[in-house]
Amino acid sequence: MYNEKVIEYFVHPRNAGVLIDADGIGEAGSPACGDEMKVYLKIENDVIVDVKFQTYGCASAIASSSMATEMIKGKTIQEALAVTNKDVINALGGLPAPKIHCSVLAEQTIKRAILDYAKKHNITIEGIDSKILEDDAHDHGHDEE
Amino acid sequence: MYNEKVIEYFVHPRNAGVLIDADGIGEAGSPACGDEMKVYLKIENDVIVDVKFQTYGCASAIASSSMATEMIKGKTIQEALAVTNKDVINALGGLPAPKIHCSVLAEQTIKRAILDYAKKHNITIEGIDSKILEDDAHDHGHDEE
Amino acid sequence: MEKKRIYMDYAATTPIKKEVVDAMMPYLTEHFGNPSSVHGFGRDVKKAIDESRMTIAKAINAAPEDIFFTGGGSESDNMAIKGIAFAYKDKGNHIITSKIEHHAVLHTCEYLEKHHGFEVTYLDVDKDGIISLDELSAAISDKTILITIMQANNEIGTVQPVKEIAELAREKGVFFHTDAVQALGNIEIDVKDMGVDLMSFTAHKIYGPKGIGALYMRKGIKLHPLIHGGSQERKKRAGTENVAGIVAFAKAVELATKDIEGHASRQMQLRDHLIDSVLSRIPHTRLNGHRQKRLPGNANFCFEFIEGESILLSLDLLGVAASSGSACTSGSLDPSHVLMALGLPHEIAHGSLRLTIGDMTTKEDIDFVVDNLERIVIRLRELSPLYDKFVREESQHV
Amino acid sequence: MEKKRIYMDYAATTPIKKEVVDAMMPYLTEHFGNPSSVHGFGRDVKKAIDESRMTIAKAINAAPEDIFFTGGGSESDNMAIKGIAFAYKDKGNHIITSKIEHHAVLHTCEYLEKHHGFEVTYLDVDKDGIISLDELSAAISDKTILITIMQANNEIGTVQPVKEIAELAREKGVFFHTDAVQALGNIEIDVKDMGVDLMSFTAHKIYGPKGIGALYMRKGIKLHPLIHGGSQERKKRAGTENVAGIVAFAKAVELATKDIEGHASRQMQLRDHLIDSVLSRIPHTRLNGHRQKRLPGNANFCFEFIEGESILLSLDLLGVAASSGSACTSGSLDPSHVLMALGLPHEIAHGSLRLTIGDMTTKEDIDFVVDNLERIVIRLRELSPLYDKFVREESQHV
Ligand SMILES: Cc1ncc(COP(=O)(O)O)c(C=O)c1O
Ligand SMILES: Cc1ncc(COP(=O)(O)O)c(C=O)c1O
Repeated sequence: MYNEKVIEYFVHPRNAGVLIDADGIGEAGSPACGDEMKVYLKIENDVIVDVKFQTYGCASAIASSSMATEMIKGKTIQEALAVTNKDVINALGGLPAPKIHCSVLAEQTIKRAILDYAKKHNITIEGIDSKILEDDAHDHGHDEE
Repeated sequence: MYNEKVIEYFVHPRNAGVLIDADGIGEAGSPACGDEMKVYLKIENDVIVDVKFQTYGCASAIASSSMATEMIKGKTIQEALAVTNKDVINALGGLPAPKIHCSVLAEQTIKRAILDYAKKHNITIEGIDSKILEDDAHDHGHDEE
Repeated sequence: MEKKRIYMDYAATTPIKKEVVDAMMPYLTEHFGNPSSVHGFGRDVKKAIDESRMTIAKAINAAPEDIFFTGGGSESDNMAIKGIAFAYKDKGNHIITSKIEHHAVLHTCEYLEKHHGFEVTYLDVDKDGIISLDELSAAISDKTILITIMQANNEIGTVQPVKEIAELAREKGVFFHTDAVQALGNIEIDVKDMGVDLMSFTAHKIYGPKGIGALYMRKGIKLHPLIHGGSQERKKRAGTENVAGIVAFAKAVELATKDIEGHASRQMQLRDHLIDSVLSRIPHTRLNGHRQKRLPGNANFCFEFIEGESILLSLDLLGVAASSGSACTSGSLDPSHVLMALGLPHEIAHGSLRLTIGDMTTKEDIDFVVDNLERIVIRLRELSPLYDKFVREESQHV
Repeated sequence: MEKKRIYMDYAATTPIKKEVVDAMMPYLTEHFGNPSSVHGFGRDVKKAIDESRMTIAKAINAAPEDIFFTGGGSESDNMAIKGIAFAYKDKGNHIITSKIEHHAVLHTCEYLEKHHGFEVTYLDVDKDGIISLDELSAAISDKTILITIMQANNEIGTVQPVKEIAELAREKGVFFHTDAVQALGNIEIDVKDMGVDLMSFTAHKIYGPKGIGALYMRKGIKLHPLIHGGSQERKKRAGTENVAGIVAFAKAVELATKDIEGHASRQMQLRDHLIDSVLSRIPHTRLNGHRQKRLPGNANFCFEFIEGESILLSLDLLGVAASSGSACTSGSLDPSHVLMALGLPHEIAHGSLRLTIGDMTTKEDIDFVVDNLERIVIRLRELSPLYDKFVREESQHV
């Protein structure tokens, strides 16, 4: 079902935890949908110097958020914004089809955290696709009969 | 499917053949239905001194006619008329349910042969159930869907 | 890390017992004939089918000719429900079922509703997953032709009052079908005493192979076959018989029903040990389903603040097989319809874990699982923003 | 009397090859998980199913996702015909089939006609059992949604022009299903080249086990499932998969399709020897079905003046397994619908005998059977009043 990399990031997640003095916090998903993520950013001079995450969800949600936070750590905000869910999937060596939304959720949570930072610091940031921030990573479509 | 007695009478039928100088001949069944029997009687002083049969049909048809002829050989006409298809079945040690009609056919053929003898010799014989002589041993009912 | 192979998913399927494999082997090798053939190769296997039918009939106090072999529990459910629906639609177009049925029942009812003009009542269940006889009684109308309510639930193990349902159905002149797939071997089944009209079974839940099942159908019921064709199974289910499967099924039934009480009490002891350990050692945990009226081998928990699949995978990495009603395991988003029918909020239902015990389970297995489960739940809660929030709110109250 | 065991009823069912049993054994023992389970026990067997699906798909040039496993050929036929009928009834209610189909097709069509408002055209066949493309073409109307005509007949072995039928169906926008149960392994099957939409298969005719089959269904067709329930088989066929059966089926397909030409030519040689010997040595005998366009292993005769079951039993007593289209074997009175469709009079049809050859058949077997068959026919004719009458009439003419 999952490849070894996903399992590794699920079993030994990088950046798990909380940043009490976070400059930006993002949240996405909902308990009702079975996954919720929270990302904490510490930003200095446009660079993400520290990042932590908390995830309620399945193994791929945990692995995705762990991988995504690892990918943006030490990056500038612009570099971080360029990280897409596809990049996360690739970095994880692939996700099963029904789990793709976990990577979308990770991207979304990070973008929301950056937006939160921007808002709090009155900064305008180019390149945040507001759609990504609004849409829910889930679509509650139903299976065909 | 068949017991050993039926098989024995199928493999080594008693009284198979034709009587050229028969006093009475009976036929029942039809090729279209898959079984036809013919019985030849030699009768002296009301006693069946010889009997032969020919059968086109399945193993139980052959066994039934063989057994039935054996049961009436040496018997008086009245005794022969008393032999029913149930007697034939019992003598054979039983027949599978879908094969019961073979024994009915055997009884019928014999009765028709006796009737033929009676007609030819202008004798009235009590106790021949005319219904048995008219009905076909088969009912062409169809299976439920 | 010690890697074991501990199977705690007996409700999903069971290993095949050696006696069962041994019984079926001759029918995969020398005894290969078609039971419909009149020659010796065919008569051979016909006899094996007849004997198997008798064994199974005897185990549930049915007549052999009331047992119809099928390709499994789902087919039996479909055969019963569609077969009755189509055959008796002139009598009425209403079917009653419950919200916690297996999908083989539920989706069949939905299909008849959507495409064949039937109306279906889906009965609610109480917080333990048990239907209300009053609600059932009230739901029966002139148009009702069939009640289909499972004997025991596959997820939460809850056992329904089938005998009472059967009585009600008989009074009102309505057919009663029950899915007994999970009940067979765990609960004494006597079709006459229970008074059911149709009952579904499958072999692979009682240490038999997959792809073979049966429908019990009381004499006098004339359903439309699901599979038309040859005259096998008294013209009610066509297709060359799965002879090896049938023989295996009979052997499995024989083994599973020869000491149900002993089996059940041994399972219950293990299960209660499991339930008690989990509930006492892992906080914020609830047991799903009725505490007493449940299958002897079933335990189903919800662990708050975490999601079921991640527990499942954590156990799997240790070699422990379990199951979850969380949506994540099925690729859809809604958690199990059974847990939802209990009235659980989504976020609780997502944290479910089913551990089911079988003939090969030992107390050591359970202790190993509980030890690890405790650690796993702690770890996942540490990762969870929901737990973090809960703890912080708690500490504010203090 | 020498008692042998000579099996000449391969069209009824086949022995399971050792490689096939070996392939399935692990899935009856250690690999017992439920393929729907996410844990290791389940992933194991899921993989085996995926691989089996690929093997079968490759053998008939289909995509793996177009293969749906079923409980056998009858279920596949029912699934295809009822599934299309119910799903497309808004488009039309007319189905075309032939008079010589297997009962799994014929009785399904009759059922839809009788109970679900469908109209069915049953095409005639010529004296060799082949349908007319012109008659088929003429039968297609605006209301026609499905043509179901078998690729090869199980009784007389006749092969239909499926490619031409498929072309016609495509032109007219009608679905085409073909029952290829008897064709698989005997005739090269390439679903793309043939252009069929749906195709039925079963394992037990190609040295696999009973109770497992498949339906090929081209992408884009949305039939109503026959068995609703879980999401197995892409939601088209619910029920826990018969894993061991599936693996065995794949192995059987692999073996049966790796050298179809060689297999067929070997069978044909034996079959022709059988046909030639019987026709030359036993007078008043006819071959049923087309002399060339027939399955490589099929021979079907009518022996005048005698009845089929008595021939069958006589052979059985020698240890030879054969089959007959005589009514007597089935408990009904009408002989086989296939023989009747050829235009044979009842009394001729009652004298039919089918001998089918398979991978284990030798020339010695055939010679033994023909020698004895000759003797048996002579003996039964000596008992027959019909033969007696014929001989006496003949002698009068001389
Ligand atoms: C042509 C044909 N179709 C369908 C079937 C039915 O297959 P099964 O017995 O696997 O249901 C058979 C054989 O029994 C057959 O010969
Ligand atoms: C209650 C219940 N009904 C029906 C089924 C379906 O049985 P099968 O998988 O044999 O089709 C199952 C298990 O899968 C079950 O637990």
